[in-house]
Amino acid sequence: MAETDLNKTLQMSFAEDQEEISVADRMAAEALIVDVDGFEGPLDLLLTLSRTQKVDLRKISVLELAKQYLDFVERAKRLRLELAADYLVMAAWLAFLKSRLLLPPDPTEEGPSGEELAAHLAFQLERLQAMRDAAAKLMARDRLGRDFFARGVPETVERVRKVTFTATLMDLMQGYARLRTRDEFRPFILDRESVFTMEEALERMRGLIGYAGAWTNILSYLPVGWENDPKKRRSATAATFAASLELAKEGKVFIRQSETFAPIEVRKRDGRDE
Amino acid sequence: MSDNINMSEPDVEAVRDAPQQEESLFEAPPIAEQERMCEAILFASTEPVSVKEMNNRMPHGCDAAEALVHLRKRYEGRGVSVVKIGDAWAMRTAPDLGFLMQKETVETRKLSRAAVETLAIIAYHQPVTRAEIEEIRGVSVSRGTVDQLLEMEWIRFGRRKMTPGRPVTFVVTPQFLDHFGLSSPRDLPGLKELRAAGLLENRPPPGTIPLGLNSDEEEDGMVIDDGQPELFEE
Amino acid sequence: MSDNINMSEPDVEAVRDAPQQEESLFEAPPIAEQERMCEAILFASTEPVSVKEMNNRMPHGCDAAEALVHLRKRYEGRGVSVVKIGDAWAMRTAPDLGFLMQKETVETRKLSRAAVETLAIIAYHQPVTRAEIEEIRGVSVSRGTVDQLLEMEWIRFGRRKMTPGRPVTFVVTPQFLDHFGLSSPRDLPGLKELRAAGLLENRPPPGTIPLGLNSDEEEDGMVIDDGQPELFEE
Repeated sequence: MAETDLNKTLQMSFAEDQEEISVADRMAAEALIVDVDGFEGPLDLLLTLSRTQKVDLRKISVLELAKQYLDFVERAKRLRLELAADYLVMAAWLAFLKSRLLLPPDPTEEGPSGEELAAHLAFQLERLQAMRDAAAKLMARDRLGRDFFARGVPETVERVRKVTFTATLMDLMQGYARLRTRDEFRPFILDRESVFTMEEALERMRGLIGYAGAWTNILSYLPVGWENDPKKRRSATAATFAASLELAKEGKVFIRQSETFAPIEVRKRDGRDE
Repeated sequence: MSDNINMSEPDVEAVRDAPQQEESLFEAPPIAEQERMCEAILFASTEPVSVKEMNNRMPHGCDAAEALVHLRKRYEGRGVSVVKIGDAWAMRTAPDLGFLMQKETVETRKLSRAAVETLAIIAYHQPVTRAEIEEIRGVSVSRGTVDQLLEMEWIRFGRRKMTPGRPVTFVVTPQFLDHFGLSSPRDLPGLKELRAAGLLENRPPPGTIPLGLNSDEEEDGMVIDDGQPELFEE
Repeated sequence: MSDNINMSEPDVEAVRDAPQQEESLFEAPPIAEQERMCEAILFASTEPVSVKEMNNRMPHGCDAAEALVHLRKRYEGRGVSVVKIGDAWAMRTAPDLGFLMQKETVETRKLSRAAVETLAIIAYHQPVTRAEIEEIRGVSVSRGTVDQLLEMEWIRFGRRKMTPGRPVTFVVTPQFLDHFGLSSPRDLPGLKELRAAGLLENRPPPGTIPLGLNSDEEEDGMVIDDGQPELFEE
């Protein structure tokens, strides 16, 4: 709202000042009559002002442009308008630029020359204009849903899940061993506490690891009968893990885990690792 | 892309607004063009379109019915066909290509314990009959388990046993050996090695009563508690 | 209609129909058949489909990329065309027939001038940071503008720039290309001329110029808090 007022006032003040000048100039000034969008900042204003020069943006007179801008801001200020900081910053900078362009270069002065600064401003204006033209071209293209269309009745693609099963040699051996021992052993619960020591785990792993040429979940090394009871399983898992670390330390195995809570896998170190 | 004949709206309007003009001035587009129009309409429509509606949408003088005959012919044998649904027309993918509307995702799962054990028995004892497998496992072998292994091509039927009933036997396949990195079934570690490896370490002292512990692995609960000596000793 | 070669069970069919046997068993279907398949897949989808996905869905040994070349040619000048969008392909009605489709037209939200310009800058300068967009437009980019473009899925975050603060960049999406009928960002209108004129260069200002509002790029690139409201809200 405040912005719109500002615009309107700017236009009015500008239009008033143009009263006494020629029709051609008035026409040019009308380029400044802003549409509802208003100016989008100092650069936008500069670009609009530059159009009154009716030349290629590359050949624009930055000096003239700076003068126009400063006049504009001056008029706005005369109306005791609270001009946005951006516009004032730009005004100050353009005033500085103007002085640099007008005065002979001071060799003791540091920084870029007035010409360099002016060239860059011209470049910025040209670039902004180019982007606006490009945007217009883009929006004028044939567009999906307006000029060309996609299939009206898409067919759903059914997701078919195919499950393949796999097993490792270790699974096979353990499965067989389980069968061959089953009839003969008693549940551990009867003659053992629910504690599986690391020494036991280590001894067991040492015997088994020779067969772990492929990555194998350490849980598959749990002793028979320790997999189901949560207490025993915990103890056996911890011991087996500790034993795996020990074996890794000895350089006999590699351990890996793809992410937090993912299965921990081991495989023996063998010829391919040497 | 847009170098086709431009049929932008003003023309249409003109035709619509001036129905009594000289015919030559607003001649209907050539039939090939009408065919293109029908094609685009059918493609983009969310539901089948009647000839009447097509004619309404197309420039004055068009004959959608005729254009459709050409269009339908053009799509004969293609991956898409022009079909009539009641009074209306639509385009559909060719029925024989329905299988393309599926996206397959492959998921790898661990073989069930029952399947692993069955497989192990076949590997260690081949050729082995179903009855023998059941005897070793102590539970009946479900048909699903055997079928699964057959389907995976890890086992196949061997020759029949020369015993009463001439039962079929199962043996492992080259694919099985390949998967497990074995050059022959004899490469499977023997019981002695299994024991040395600690897999059979938990032998209780002889004479204790076996408790069977197999409650967790029966797939169909048919316990054959045979208590018989094992058939296949090393 | 369904007198086409049935491809739903290639193996079975091949065995049944072809005494040439083994070899043909897993051979890829003829290219004409592959073309039909690509046609059906593209036809059935509103979204562009990547060559990779087509190959995944088609029988083993198919070469969708090759089949698509044939298919595209076949649809040249038709009411529907086969278009390439980035790495993917789609079927779209010919743009000159848009007038037939008033019924299907979807009202797109009107974009503000700021949004249109921001979109163009991202398209032509991508990957581009927020600071660079602001430098070009001379005003700060409002969060709403970027959010709107992100929500429309016309832009997305690109990788961070290897400059101090590692600001995020914006790039356009395949949806953007699809919407504007572009095969790749290289096809943007006037891109070559703009590049030749040096207008797509990131030319650093000599000394300090207050045009870019020198708003420091925030770590996540989304928040600019330079304490300055936009001067002229659209």
